[in-house]
Amino acid sequence: MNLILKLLFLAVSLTPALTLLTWGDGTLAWPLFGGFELLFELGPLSAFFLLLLALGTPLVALPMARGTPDRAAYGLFALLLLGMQMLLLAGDFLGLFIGWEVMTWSSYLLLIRSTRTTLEGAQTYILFNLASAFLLLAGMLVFYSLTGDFRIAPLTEASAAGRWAVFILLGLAFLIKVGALPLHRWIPLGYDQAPDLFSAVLAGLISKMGLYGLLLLPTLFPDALAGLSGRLLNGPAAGYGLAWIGAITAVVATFKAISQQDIKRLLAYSSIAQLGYVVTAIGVGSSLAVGGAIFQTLVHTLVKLLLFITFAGIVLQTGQRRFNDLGHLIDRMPMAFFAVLIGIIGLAGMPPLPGFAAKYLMFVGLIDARWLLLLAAMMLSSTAAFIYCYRLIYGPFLGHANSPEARTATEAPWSYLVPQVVLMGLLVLLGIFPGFAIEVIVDPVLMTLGLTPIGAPSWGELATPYGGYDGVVLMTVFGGAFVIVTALFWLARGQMRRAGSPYDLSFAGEVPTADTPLHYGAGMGRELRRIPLIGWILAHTTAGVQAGLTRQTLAAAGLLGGLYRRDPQTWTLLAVLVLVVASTLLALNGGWF
Amino acid sequence: MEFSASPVWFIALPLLAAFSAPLWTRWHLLDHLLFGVPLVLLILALGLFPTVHEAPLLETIVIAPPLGIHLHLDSASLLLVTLFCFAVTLVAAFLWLGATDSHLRGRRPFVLILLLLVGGNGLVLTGDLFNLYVFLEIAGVSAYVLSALRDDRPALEAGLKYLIIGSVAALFFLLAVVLVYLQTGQLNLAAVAREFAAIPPAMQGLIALLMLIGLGIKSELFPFNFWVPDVYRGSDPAVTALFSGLLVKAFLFVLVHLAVLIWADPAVARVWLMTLGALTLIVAELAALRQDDMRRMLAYSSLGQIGLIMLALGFFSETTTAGAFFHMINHTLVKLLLFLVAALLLRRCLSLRLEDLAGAARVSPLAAGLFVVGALGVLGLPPFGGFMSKLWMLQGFAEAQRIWPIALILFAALIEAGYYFRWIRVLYAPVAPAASADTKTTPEPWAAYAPLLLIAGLMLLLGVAPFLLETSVVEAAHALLDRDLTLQSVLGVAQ
Amino acid sequence: MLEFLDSPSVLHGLHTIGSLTLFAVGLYGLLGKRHLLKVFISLALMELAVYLLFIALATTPGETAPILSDGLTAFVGMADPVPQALTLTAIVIGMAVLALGVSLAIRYHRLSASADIRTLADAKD
Amino acid sequence: MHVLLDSLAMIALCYVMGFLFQGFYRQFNARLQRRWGPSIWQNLYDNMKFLLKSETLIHGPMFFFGPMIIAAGAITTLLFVPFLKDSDWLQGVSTHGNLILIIYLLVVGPLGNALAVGSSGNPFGVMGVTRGLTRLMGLEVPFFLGLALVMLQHETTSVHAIMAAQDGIAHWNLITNPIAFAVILLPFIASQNASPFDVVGAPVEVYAGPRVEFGGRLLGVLMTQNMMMTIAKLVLVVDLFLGGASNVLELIAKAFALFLLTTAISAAFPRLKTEQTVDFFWKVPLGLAVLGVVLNVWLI
Repeated sequence: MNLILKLLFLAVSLTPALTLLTWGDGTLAWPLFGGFELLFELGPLSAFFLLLLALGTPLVALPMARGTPDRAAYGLFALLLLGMQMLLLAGDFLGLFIGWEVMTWSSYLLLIRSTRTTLEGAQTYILFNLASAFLLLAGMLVFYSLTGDFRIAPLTEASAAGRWAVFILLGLAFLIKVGALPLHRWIPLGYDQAPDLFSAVLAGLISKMGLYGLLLLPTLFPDALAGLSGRLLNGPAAGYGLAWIGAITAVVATFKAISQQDIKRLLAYSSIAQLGYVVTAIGVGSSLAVGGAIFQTLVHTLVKLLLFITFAGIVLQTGQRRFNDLGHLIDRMPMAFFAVLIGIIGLAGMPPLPGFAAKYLMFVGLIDARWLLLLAAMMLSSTAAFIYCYRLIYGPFLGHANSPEARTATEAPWSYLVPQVVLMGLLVLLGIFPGFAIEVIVDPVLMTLGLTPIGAPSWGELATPYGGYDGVVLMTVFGGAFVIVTALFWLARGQMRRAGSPYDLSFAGEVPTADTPLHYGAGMGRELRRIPLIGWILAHTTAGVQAGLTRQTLAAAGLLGGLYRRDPQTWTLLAVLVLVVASTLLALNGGWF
Repeated sequence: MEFSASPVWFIALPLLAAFSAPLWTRWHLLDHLLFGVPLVLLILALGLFPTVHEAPLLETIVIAPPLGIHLHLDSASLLLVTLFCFAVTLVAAFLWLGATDSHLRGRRPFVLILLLLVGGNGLVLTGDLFNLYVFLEIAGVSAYVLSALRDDRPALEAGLKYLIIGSVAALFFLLAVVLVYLQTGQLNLAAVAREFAAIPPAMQGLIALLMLIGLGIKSELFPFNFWVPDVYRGSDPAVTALFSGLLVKAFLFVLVHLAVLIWADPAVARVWLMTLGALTLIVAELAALRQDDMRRMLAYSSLGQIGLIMLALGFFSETTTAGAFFHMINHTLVKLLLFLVAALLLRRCLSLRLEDLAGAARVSPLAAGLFVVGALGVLGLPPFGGFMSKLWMLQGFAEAQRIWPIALILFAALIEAGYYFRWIRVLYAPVAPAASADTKTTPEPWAAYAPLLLIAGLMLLLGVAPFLLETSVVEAAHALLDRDLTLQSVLGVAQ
Repeated sequence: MLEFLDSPSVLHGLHTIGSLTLFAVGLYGLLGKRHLLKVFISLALMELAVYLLFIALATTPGETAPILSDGLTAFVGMADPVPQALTLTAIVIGMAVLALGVSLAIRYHRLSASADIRTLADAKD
Repeated sequence: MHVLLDSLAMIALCYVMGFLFQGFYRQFNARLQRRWGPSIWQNLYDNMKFLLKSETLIHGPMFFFGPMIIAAGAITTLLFVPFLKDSDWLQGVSTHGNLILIIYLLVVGPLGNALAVGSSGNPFGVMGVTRGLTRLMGLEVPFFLGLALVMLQHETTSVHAIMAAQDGIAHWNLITNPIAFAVILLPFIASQNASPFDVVGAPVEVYAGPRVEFGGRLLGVLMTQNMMMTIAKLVLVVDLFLGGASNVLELIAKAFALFLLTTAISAAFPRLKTEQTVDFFWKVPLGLAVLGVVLNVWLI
């Protein structure tokens, strides 16, 4: 029985792949009311995001299916998949919204299955997401009032005010979903408190739906948003604001990530920052930048799935999730170490992994648009990201084991390892063949958006008008150099001796013991506060604003609730008063009013 | 005798059944009949749809209108009658199948619930102003007693409060009826409508105000709805389900029906009704944020939904009105579901306070799951029917380029989400449920869940296939809004 | 001397003033009195005022009862029967509600030893 | 075959230039401080001595692979930098790369080594790594922005194309785009790990530096890559701002001139703390860069 249930669950997790493979060119219509119908079709843009789903869901489902089956979670996961697929396949806003909402509430119900969720976390998650959904609804209703149709189609006829209204409403809706500042607070809370594996879905897949929405904006406002309000320098003026939102998000979230003490919170903030790049690139709107955005979306999905699944494995094995409580797992969980290593190289956007290709396209796009200040902000964020990437690998894997669980942990079960291996393989392959990704994955999407495809002379090569690089050569040279240097080192005379104890260190002339605090996991990054800009960023948070807003709303609620007295005489008095006042007014005006 | 499908059965049959209750008691048929009578009426109503589709059915009693009294069954009233019969059927099934507390079994509730049905049906069917008053009192009296049925202190408090404020409302309405008669010499709605414009404006205003306040109290609009949380709190959840699902809808319909017929100038009526609707919506939703008792919370939420329906009905556009009718149906389903779940939870956890329900999902997972379904439905989240009706109304506003109601409705929905999800989170809190919860009480029989599951299924069905109801809802909106058509069908002449 | 009282406008005016006074007294009692029975009496007073107003304004002096009998074959100079019928109905309904209210109040008094409307208001959850 | 020979030649040239330049640096500093200083070959001797040590202490496999990664990174980097223009030689694989790639490659090796430092379990080493990353964050922003000005000016990221465009001394980017050069100069010094930004691995603070645990042959590898990396960066700046070089002698001359300039600046200023470094970079060079952006992009 359990086995059948699990198999069924795994089969469900394969549905995105099936949809992607079998859908073809057909459209599916479902009538609603008043002549409206839901229209489902598969365009290249949807196909790209469906591909992400198809990749991600089985890999998360595999470890989820471990242990005693959690029926409710399986059911909700199936609903979540249904919602996301509906959202992607929808050819009109109605279907998009329905899918969006199903996704929202099913993910909420999955979220609160964790024992870690607090009331605040759960409420923040659902209210931000519903605010996003309702903004989307408002935007599509304004769109409807302008065009008389819910089909997703270019909005060219409408007045400037109407188009700005649609742009801002939809833009806000999707920005909340990707967690742009200052609307991001649900992400660290949600990713942190969600069940460990579900965090992978949240960060890897659900957040991408916001990007899907943002990529619809160029569809609605053709000429890459430039149709909205002309151009600024070499890019669309409307996108400039969007780009700065993305850049500021990236910078602030990166510093926030550095200062986190909890692995999942750090990953959450890094997700915000990474998606900030994408937002910036979408704002730039040129084919290079949007290509970079799509590439980054792909890479970020793979990387975040990899990291969250790996850390879910670590939490499973050790029960610890803070940098301070782990350490030196490299010997005990070498597979996890490699997974995280590959993950952070992809996250930091370093060559030779594909994160670099994405960053390269985005940088070149910014130079092409002549938006250099944005480029500086992106650069700041992506170099600062090195610090948290280093924390991610140092805290759990290097240094000294800091808790009994970390000293005795063993490698995660195979259902966690298989996704790790698959994802690592995909990342390395994409790194070697960036041209393949451009040609096969990115270009069709660009063409749907009405942009010139980037193209690639060969699968290994990434080529832009500004120059490019060859992934195969890069990998060969680096690998070759590494092999040769290592071989020379081995072949040369001499012997190596492993230190007798982990405390055999050069330690300021003393001999450290087991009691000496040697793990530098928690404090790392703390000294950054002394830098004025970072100190300022880290000292400020939107939690106060949110708490204040909640307080004010509750106060208003209390005030209005106070109107509801419990005394029948007061009720009567009020009715009589209304009657008297209104009829006096009527009499004075001698008529209806 | 040849059976004729006449609207009078909707009133006569439950009335007969109620008055011959001693007979049924002796034959042990109360449960069956409480379920059977509305079921028969439901089937009858469904069967009448094709007929009414052609032309409204008029059942005149003794003399033809405007002199005689008559029942007027058009698409709008048929839709509501169907809804009421369905609601009563479901509640009856719940009372029958779930091992309900003793005070909800037996003759008294049997009579009262059927009388409530009589009142509701009469309110929407009648074409006569004084009959309206009579049915208002029938519905009122049965509701007062139903509130107090449990016969303990909170229930009696609720019943008394309801009785006092209800009498005041009836008084206001009666005064309005008297004034109308004195001014026009007519009581037939259509005839009154025809001659209302001839009354002096100040008197018109006074009459309209009196009706608005009288019916406003009954249909729970904002400055007159302060009694609602108290009464809902004191009554049994199963009974409250009927108040929220049946009674309020009837009064709302009457209010709008009168407004359309009498208030010749829709622009003025629109301002009044939409303002009241908007106020009701926003005040109730905000006030609900801080409620710690599930019945009170549901009461406020119900108020909010009433405000929403009023807002859409008061716009007097065919699209929003159709949406509002659809929303009435959905809201009735949802509130039945939620109140019946509350009844189950109350029996299980012995309290409906927030802190006592923490972790209740462990004890009764199905009830908690159904609460989630209900919450999603009431919030208007797909794939449940509530979304489609909300969308319908919103689309009506968007069509008319009215943005502020859209913003208001969405804002209110967000606040509503704020408290519903708080309750969901509490139900699923990872703590052991309160000690009182899991002891002694035996789990409910599965049959108790059958009506609830049926409702959930219907909600899903309406959400997935809203076109099933499209014709009837649109026709209902048409019938409600088209004043001339009503006048013509009753009086035989166009206004 | 008092014939002018028989003119319909004066008579109607007097009736109106009278019933409005009655209504006001009832309203005062409803809003100001604390005992449940007094509240119900006030409600009854207000209802009464409405009935009075109805009957009074619907008839004019000199009209006869609307019954066709030996000499009377047409409805001429007769009072409008409708208000009276309606008022009768309304009185019955009002009585029923009043009786129900009083019985509820008595039960409430038995349970809580109080017939004060304020204790209703102070009820806690 | 050609590529292999060419690569070997580049590595060799870098190595030789590296220890000579470093030797000169030590001499130069010593003279400024009125000391005799070591011989100009001293770095070669030191390096050979380290590489030929018989025994090396390691802390786990990652500790061993770190220096290998950083050496591989250094070699990769220098192979992507074209040493000469208009020549088949000393090109490495630079036609397959671009400027942004090189900037990122400069970081790959050090991050690999940071794993080794972490693996050693010495908190002071990790502290050094953090400081290094912090400094990197500070310097990279103005550095990259300055280079972006150049890339914008030539509308390409290819070092070859930028070099080819500077066909006479009047077209050197140093002349045509002096602000960009001024912007990158100080960050460049910091990226060379030279005074006054050398708190990370400063000689007297070795106990808090990334190299604290390394010894023997591993330290030799680290030293080797450091010398090669220094030259690769110098050559890169020569390519970008001084018009590149047509032959080896010109290359050495230009690189030496640049080296002299940076050494002089290094010698003149006292050392800054890490956070001071970052703050300084975000105020002065970045401010200058923003000025450059405004001039280049908005006004012209």
